[in-house]
Amino acid sequence: TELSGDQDFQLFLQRNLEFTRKIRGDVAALQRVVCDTLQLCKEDELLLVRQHLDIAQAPLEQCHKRTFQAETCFSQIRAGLHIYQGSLATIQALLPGHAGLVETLQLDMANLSSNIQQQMEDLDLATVTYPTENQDPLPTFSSHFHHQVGGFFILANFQRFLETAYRALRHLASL
Amino acid sequence: GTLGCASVTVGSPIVPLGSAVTASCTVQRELCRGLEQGKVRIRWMLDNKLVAGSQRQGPGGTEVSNLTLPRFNHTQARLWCCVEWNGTKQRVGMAEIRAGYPPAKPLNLSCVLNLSDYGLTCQWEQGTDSHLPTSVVLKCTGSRAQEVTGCTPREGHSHCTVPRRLLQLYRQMEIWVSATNALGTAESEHLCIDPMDVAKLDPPTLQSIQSIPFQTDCITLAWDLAWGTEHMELQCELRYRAPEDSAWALVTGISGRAGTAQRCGFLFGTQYHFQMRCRRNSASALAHWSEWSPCRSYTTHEKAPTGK
Amino acid sequence: GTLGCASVTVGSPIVPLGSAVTASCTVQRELCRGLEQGKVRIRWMLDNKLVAGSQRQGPGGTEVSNLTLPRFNHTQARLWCCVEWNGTKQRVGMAEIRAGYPPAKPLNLSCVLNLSDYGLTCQWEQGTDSHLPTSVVLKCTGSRAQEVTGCTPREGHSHCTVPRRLLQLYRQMEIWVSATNALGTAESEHLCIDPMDVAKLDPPTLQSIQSIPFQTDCITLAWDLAWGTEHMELQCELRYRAPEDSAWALVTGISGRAGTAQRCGFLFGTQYHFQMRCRRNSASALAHWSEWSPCRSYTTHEKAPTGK
Repeated sequence: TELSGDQDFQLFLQRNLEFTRKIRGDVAALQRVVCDTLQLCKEDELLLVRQHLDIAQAPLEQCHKRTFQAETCFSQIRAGLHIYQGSLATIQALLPGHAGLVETLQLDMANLSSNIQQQMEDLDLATVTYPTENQDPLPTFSSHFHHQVGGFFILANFQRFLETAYRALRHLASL
Repeated sequence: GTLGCASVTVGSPIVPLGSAVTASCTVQRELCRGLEQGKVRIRWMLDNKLVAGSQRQGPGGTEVSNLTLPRFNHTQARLWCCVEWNGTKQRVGMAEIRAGYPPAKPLNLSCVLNLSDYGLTCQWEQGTDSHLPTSVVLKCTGSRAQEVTGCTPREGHSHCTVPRRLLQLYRQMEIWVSATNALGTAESEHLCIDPMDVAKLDPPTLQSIQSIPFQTDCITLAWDLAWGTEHMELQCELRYRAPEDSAWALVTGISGRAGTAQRCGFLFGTQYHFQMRCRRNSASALAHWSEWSPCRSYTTHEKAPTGK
Repeated sequence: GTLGCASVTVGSPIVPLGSAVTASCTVQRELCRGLEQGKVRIRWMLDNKLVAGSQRQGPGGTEVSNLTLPRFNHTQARLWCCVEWNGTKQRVGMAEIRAGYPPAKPLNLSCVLNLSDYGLTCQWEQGTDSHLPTSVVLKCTGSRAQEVTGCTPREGHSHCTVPRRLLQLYRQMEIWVSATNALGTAESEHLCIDPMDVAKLDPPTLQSIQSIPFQTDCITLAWDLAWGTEHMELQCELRYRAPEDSAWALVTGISGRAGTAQRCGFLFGTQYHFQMRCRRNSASALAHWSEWSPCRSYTTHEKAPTGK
């Protein structure tokens, strides 16, 4: 795409590649806490229970295709960040002792989303402005155990989401 | 989310340490997508250790496994109900169990009223750890059992300060510590004190020491009482000794407000060290002495040559 | 209370230092019980020094005295309006006057991002004292001039910390200091930085230094990067010297994430001291180097006996 040569765009990509790595590190830290404190560590031990939980999973297929469009991919990344921002409230309730870690993650996600939004606006691409306060209703769980497993899968899905987003940004940076 | 395919119930989530724990896991096959065919084998894990349960068929096609742990000696553990599925161990249910003791009786409750802000700071000994979340609160009430106020110690501390606005001064208050957890409540002895009785005074300040009346073995001392105690009836004590004396000589029953006192029987030409302390002149045995005042030395004058 | 018998008005209660001050005092005889008879003589005092005014009759039987102080060089003073009464000087009116300068332009604004809490601490030089109550605020905004946030330094300090939640990371922010008092406002230069560009890194830790490949004059070093920088692209520098060397040898452009580096040309059987430092691999010239890591020494092995 014609963006590849643009100096500002490259700076945006370099910065937000590092930012995404930081966020992935934040999520990994939370996953370690869930493993250490809730003893929920291996996804393949929880597949049966997962079938009973409706866990948010943000689509990112626009960033998968070899010839993806930056605009649609960026929009999907932002939409996904918004969905996971809401689901983090579930994690906050699970890990009261680690509110700081969750708050850092939420601040980083909000910043990454607005960084992408500003870059899209700089490129005259259409953008959506999400309300700062998340209005989506929190998922309800039929038991404390399901709530914990739900939290585990939200983090696992979000980590996969970030890996895909990271590969998309890296792909753009390599053009 | 739908109701899970398994549910775990325990006798009680909080038990006395070392007592028995019973649990049962019920697996509803038709609710477990993927478990419809084949035998359901239920297995238990205590944290990450396999433990054996006894499985039987339950009502309505359910499989039930019961587990008894005769002596539960973890203060905190997770009991996992698992089933085999596609060759993997699936965790399908969990219960958190905590074990500990009822709270120990808080001991040696003592309080001090700080005269700079009239806050009543009380401290106590918490006793053995109950291993359970325990809420500890200092309670105090005016003697006619009006409203109970008090204060809450910070996490892990066994002291706190009741602010002035929650205190009744110059009147008996009942003060005690109450500790509560899932296995019970324990209360300390109840102190019945007037907060003023445990006022912590600053020491008096020895202002002057002189050989008066002149040419005698007597000494007159003058002192100032601590700021903020002008309105109080104070009884004070004076102690003095010459450097070579082994013990202090003690003069008791000095009225604080007098401001001066005279004492005779001192050796001539000898250096003495003087200190003074005071406390409120109240009936209570709990009244705290102030610290001893900073030491003041004074050397008595030489004996005048007689028969001049 | 009733309206006073005198009122003092000044041109402005806050004036530039050294500028002129005008004031007038109006005495309404009938409102001054006791001043009804006789001549009203108005006199002025600046703090406690008599100053001359010019008195004339005002409207409605009032007496008015005007005062001009050509060069007011007190930073703070009280202007008293007095009248003679029963042989005494009565203070009947007062105005407080302050004088100073508009705030000086804050200089040398610089910021550092603390990676332990991601707070952005900025400091600046306040410049000459304006002698007037001056409110100083650090302001910062995301480049698309959204909402302005920032922080307020404590009284008398010229630094403050913007908390993480008010920052935009990995994006240009505009940061400046604004000082305002009654005589004006001054702003520092505006910094345009991505807070990450001024991150203060902890130094790396040199883990191991070995003579690898064996029997050569080469050394291989391994290091760990500081906690909290795992996700960063870091460029590092290595310096080493033998004790007798006067200057350090410097190796630049080392990639931090590589974790190891090899360097040859070392003397045999010699002790060397090694230190390393890193900074973010960002375009910004503001990027801060970490401190040098603690020094590690290593003695290269003796040269192998050749031709055995």
